[in-house]
Amino acid sequence: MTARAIDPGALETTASKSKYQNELSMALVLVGIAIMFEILGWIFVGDSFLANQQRLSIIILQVSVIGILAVGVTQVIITGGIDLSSGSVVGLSAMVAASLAQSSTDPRALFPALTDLMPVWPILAGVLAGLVVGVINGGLLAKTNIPPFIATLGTMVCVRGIAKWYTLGQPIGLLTPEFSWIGRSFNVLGFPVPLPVLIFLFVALIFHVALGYTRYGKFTYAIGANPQAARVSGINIGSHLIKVYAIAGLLSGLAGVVTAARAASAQPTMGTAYELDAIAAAVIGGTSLAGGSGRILGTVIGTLILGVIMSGFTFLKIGSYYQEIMKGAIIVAAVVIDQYRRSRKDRV
Amino acid sequence: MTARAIDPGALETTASKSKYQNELSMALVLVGIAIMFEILGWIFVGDSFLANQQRLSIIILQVSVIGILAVGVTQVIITGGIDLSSGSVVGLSAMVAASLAQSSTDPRALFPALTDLMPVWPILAGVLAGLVVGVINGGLLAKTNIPPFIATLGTMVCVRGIAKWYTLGQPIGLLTPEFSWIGRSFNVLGFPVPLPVLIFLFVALIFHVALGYTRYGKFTYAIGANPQAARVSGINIGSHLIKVYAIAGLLSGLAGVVTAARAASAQPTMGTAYELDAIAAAVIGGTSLAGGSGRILGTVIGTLILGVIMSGFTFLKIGSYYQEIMKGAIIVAAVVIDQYRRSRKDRV
Amino acid sequence: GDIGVTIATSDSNLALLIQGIEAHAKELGQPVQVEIADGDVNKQLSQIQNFIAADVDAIIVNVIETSTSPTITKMAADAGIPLVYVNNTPRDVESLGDTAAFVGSDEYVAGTLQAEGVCKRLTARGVTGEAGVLILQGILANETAVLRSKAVHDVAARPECSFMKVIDEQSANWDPVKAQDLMTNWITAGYQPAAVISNNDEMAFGAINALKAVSWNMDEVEIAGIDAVHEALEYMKRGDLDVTVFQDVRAQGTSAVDMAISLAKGEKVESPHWIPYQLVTPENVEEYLAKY
Amino acid sequence: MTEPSIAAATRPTKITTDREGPALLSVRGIRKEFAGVVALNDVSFELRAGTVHALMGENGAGKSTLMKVISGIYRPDGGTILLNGREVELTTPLAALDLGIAMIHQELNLMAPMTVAENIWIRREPRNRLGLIDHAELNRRTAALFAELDIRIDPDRLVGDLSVANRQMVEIAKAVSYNSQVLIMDEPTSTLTEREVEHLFRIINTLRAKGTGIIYITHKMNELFEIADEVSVFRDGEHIATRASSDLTRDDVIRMMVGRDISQMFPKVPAEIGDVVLSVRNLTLRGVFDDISFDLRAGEILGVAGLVGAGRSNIAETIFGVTPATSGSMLVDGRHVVIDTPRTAMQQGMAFLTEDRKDTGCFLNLTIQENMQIAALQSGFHRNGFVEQRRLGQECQTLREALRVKTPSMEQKIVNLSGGNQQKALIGRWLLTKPRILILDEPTRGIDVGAKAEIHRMISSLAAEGLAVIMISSELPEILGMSDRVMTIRQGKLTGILDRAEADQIKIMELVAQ
Ligand SMILES: Nc1ncnc2c1ncn2[C@@H]1O[C@H](COP(=O)(O)OP(=O)(O)OP(=O)(O)O)[C@@H](O)[C@H]1O
Ligand SMILES: Nc1ncnc2c1ncn2[C@@H]1O[C@H](COP(=O)(O)OP(=O)(O)OP(=O)(O)O)[C@@H](O)[C@H]1O
Ligand SMILES: O[C@@H]1[C@@H](O)[C@H](O)OC[C@H]1O
Ligand SMILES: [Mg+2]
Ligand SMILES: [Mg+2]
Repeated sequence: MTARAIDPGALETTASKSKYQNELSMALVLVGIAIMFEILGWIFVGDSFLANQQRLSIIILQVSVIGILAVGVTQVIITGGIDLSSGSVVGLSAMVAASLAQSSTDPRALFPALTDLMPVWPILAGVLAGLVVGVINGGLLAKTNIPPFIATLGTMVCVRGIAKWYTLGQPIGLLTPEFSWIGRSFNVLGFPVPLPVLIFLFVALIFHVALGYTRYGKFTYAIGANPQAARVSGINIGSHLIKVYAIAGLLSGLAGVVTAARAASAQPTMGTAYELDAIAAAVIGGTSLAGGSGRILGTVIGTLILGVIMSGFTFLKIGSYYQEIMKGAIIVAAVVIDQYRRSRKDRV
Repeated sequence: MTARAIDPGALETTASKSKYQNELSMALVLVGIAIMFEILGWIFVGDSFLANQQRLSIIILQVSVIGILAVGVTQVIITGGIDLSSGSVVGLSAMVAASLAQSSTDPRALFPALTDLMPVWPILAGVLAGLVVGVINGGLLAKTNIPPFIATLGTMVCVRGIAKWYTLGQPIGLLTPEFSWIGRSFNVLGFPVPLPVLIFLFVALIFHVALGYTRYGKFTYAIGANPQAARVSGINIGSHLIKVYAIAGLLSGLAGVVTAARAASAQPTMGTAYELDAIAAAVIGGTSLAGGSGRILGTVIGTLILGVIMSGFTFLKIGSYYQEIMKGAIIVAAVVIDQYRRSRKDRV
Repeated sequence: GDIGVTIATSDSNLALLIQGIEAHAKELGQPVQVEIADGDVNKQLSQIQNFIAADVDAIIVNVIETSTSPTITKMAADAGIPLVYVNNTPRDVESLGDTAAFVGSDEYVAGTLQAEGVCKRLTARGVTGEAGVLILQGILANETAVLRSKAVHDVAARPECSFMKVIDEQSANWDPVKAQDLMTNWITAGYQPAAVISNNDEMAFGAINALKAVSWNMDEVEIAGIDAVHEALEYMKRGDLDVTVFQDVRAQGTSAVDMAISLAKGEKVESPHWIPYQLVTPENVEEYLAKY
Repeated sequence: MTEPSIAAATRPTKITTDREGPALLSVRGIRKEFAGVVALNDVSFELRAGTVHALMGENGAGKSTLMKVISGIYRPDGGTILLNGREVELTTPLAALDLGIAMIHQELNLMAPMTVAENIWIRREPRNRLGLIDHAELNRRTAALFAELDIRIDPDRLVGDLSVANRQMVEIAKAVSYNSQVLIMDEPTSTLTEREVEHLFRIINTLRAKGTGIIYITHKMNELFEIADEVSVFRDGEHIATRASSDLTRDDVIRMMVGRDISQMFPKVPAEIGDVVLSVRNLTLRGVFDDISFDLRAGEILGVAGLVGAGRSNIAETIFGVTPATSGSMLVDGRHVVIDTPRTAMQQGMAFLTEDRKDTGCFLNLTIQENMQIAALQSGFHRNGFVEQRRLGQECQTLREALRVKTPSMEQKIVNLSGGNQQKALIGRWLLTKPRILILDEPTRGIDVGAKAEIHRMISSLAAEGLAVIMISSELPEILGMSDRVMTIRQGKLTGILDRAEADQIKIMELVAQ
């Protein structure tokens, strides 16, 4: 009925093209950073940054734990919340899992009767520990009116305390080889791919689908976009938040299990400050802290950007103080460049 | 002219009575926690928690640095933003200040030509360092479109790197007594009051007035309440944000100076994770992370709650792992109780 | 009354220190109150002030930053409360006065023992050409990390060990996972180290994990740590770890309690009181395992 | 059919002004494009001092966009703006305000956590000698302004606690307080009832007499002839014509807007009234409304009339479980039901279009598709948790066409739609749930005449199929045209239920006024 009837077909394609436009823009930033390291590599180290199979897999490996957390926290942020407890949960679930994964060669095992268990038990226990914390977070938000920042700050402090109390500050080592196997590499199409990387990508895939194609996902976005409207549309916000935080907790638990397996040991301080990196990965990847927007694909790219930055500096043999200074600057620059690209696109 | 015209006189009084109602509610929570420690003290330690002058001043002293940061971050949060860099700025400005406050008795002074300076120079330098970081934060937000979380996360990492790089990780000690004087106590009406406490309360007073009674304050609330409305009302959001973040940076710088003076030395890691405590103090005190609401008085009460919790557990001789566990729980409980009290009041 | 104890942070080594203090105090029937400062100088100062407010008999401090010790010494002296520093050397160790004391071990010695151990083993293996050494450092702001690393450099500068060349050194913040990532990055950067010398055991574990993940031949690389924690001894028995140094933190804790009680009674104590480090290698590992 | 106007008699007669006066504001060749949409194409028009210039056009015609360009919110892609004959650069809202251009926005633009006085005087607060804000003076000024405008709102109340209508009055007062030469009003009356409209017109007349040039956007035809001196009509981003309002008839305007005739305004299809589906018994929300009882039958449209603040929206919210009742009961199909959340209401087959599309309606940052489908997902369109996107997409597409939502794609964010089009999408959201009881709170708020007729036809034919409808409206013609029965509310009390035959303006006004 409008005078300027625009060919709907043509427009639909613009729309579907633009659906992943933000992610594409961020991916370009990722590639840009990688190329920068490649060039600097040839100039200063005389070596290629990217043409090294092993390095590529390490880039992902070293951020796979952050990535698993980030997948969880992305969902939380989409609801308009935040999860500060994920780093502490890594510590707790690493401890819990490790305590059930000790090998009987350790004469001082924490639970001497529970050594040499099949890895499924420690894995389950670790994940469950995370789930419990997540349910508490979600329950606090559903039943009371406190801000997510405070609820998860509280559990963050509390859970770290429990992790330390569990063994009175002692680390747990000497885990069974079956358990530490989770941290090892496998051959995928001739490439050695570490299992943590596969776990991360698998988790990302699942929640990419869950957010984009299920009711769970649609409700998650709706709550973040406008909680009042969501309620009037019939969504039970409380019970949905419990689900979202439970999933985030569960994933943090999984991250803890992976951490313990990789290190073949657990310390109660494991995962300290990981929550910030995870949140950063999500936000770099385009998730808005205001809630209602964000996608797992973006978070994966954000995670990879962190990974490339970390590996790149070590590769360039830059002193650690400079590394820190530049890491901060690059995080900001990545997002600034991305925003700039997008706003230019808007104008066209 | 509305159908339910209510006697305007009655409304006036309700409004003015309720102006500090939230703060009152939180103050009651603070008193409640203190009384709880008092009672537990008599039962388990056989001693009074509150009737100890020294302890009362320590309660505030130990959180005065957090408190100074919290005054700054409260303003940032009211604009709808966040400042993660404040803890790192404490580290940097402590280092900068200390480097200009060394006494000539140190044969290894960082700037041998600049020893035994009058304290005004290190103080200015430290505060200025904070101001610069604040202006960078604000400038990033004004000129680009990146989220405050990312901008200040970037400076947080970067500034910490600079603090370490400044002396290649070395601490700075042997400061002049004139400088460390800032960390000492003074007699106020017969009570020994530490100067950091006075600085904190003075800063709080200034910004209580600035937020409540100046255009600076009104703009700050307006931007956080509805940036779109603020913009169409003619407020230059960019330039105002620069001011707010600059002030937050300046206060972080001041907090760094106080920290260095208290310890009579500076380490680049000083202030690590203080930003979280500062944000917690603000949020416990009723500042909403959604922006547009919050008051310095509330933040002062929030800060004191943190102080009482910290001292209380030590006083009760509770093991440090339990302390951590309970600290998390009490932070949550304090806010839950407060919310509950408020919602009951609403209903009446 | 009580003895107030403040410990720099919570890590496995310091947890043993706490155990040493608590166990010995219990034996003596001496009440202690242990606080952990989480690496925060401000917090440590506040804990000490809280102890002073509670009027404890003595204070034991595992100082976070050696440079803050003059402030702490003065605070305790002003309040007339005896003070014992433990483990980390205070900056004013030479001028603590009569009511304060220090017990600990010399970090530089730890690094020296460790590096000498590596040097000896490499020599014994007949390595003569250039032997690349990677150093995994702790938190660089800690004097502990700085002194231990410096000692490694100094040993490598000795004529008999001059074949050891430090090819890179970076901080992994005492964190095994960070160490693991760092080591992996080093491997992909093409380093072929003859030795990886770590400021503590836990980071050495990270290096071992990284090397094993790429099936490195562990016989061709010397891995050295410090602390001789229980797990380290197990790693050593398996042939993964080659050198570590036993830091007798429990003994430090025991002595700290004894010294605090003596000071509180007004007695004089010997300060600084050094608890010696001991080199641990596969040859004598069983002896240390027996301690656990 | 002429639109009845109850208040016309009491309104001051229109002040005629010199049509040939010099242009206060002229807009030349303005162009504005958004990704994929040309919102304004070579638009020119002139505003004379001391006149009211109405802008008319279908939803999405570009009216608000043009106003945002004039008030410095959007930068045009081309064209010039002249104020008093001089070209001006309107780069920021501040620049526009400084030049004497103020605007009342279509969507409320207030700072909810701040007081009424703070909202009005932001950036212009009175200060004392110390440079501190003089709150007493602030309230005094507000009181003076309110006295002048005859508005009665406590200056110290938080805006967030005001009803939508009162917020709108605050917006109006704020815009007036700038004493600007040009005052833009973008659908100021869409949330007001007749009384406030009348009140607003008094204000407008005063301003016009003072020489202020007023741009007035509305979808309400009768207002046009009461208040406007000139009318400009827009269609699809283009300026179609400008005429003196006295030279125009209602049908002329519609023809220019829509490009065709619209004959029937309220095509109420007589429907067969069936059984009682909803019985409300003594429903009370303490302090807000008391003792509301009525029956609603299948096929019936129950109009709800009342003054602003009478509590109509509150009653609807309680029926739908948004704010559970403090006492009273409800029966659906004769069975007692407990409705304490919107979810439970939806399980009883209810649907509820809220009054405030920004606060409780739209998910502004989500797409139109997502906005429309969200409620339907509660009851269907999913298999094992997976959304049946294809089927849902098709249904949404059908509704979008039926409701004439003007958008290039369903994947657009709803925030990019014009206000009226957002409203249509929200109606679509609830129709998609296939409700048995549909509660509509100001359903055609901000909707253009053409689409309004369409929506009325749709509601009417759904009722004919057995849907029971509760329709709250502040537009009496809509109430009278659409309702089978009219329920009147005054100060939280039910004052009467009139049959279609006995309902007329006078009776209704008697029942709603105190
Ligand atoms: N920010 C934006 N991004 C994309 N498109 C936009 C944006 N703002 C407006 N539009 C489009 O521009 C056109 C004109 O919108 P505008 O809001 O000016 O209409 P309107 O005439 O005010 O309609 P209504 O009567 O419904 O308020 C619409 O098609 C709308 O979708
Ligand atoms: N959250 C609230 N706090 C205080 N008063 C409120 C609140 N919500 C509504 N009210 C008041 O309750 C009364 C009824 O409001 P309601 O919106 O239901 O009226 P209405 O008849 O629908 O009028 P309108 O035509 O404006 O929608 C109004 O006086 C309003 O100010
Ligand atoms: O293991 C380290 C220990 O050797 C040192 O004394 O303090 C820091 C610890 O992490
Ligand atoms: Mg409009
Ligand atoms: Mg209403």
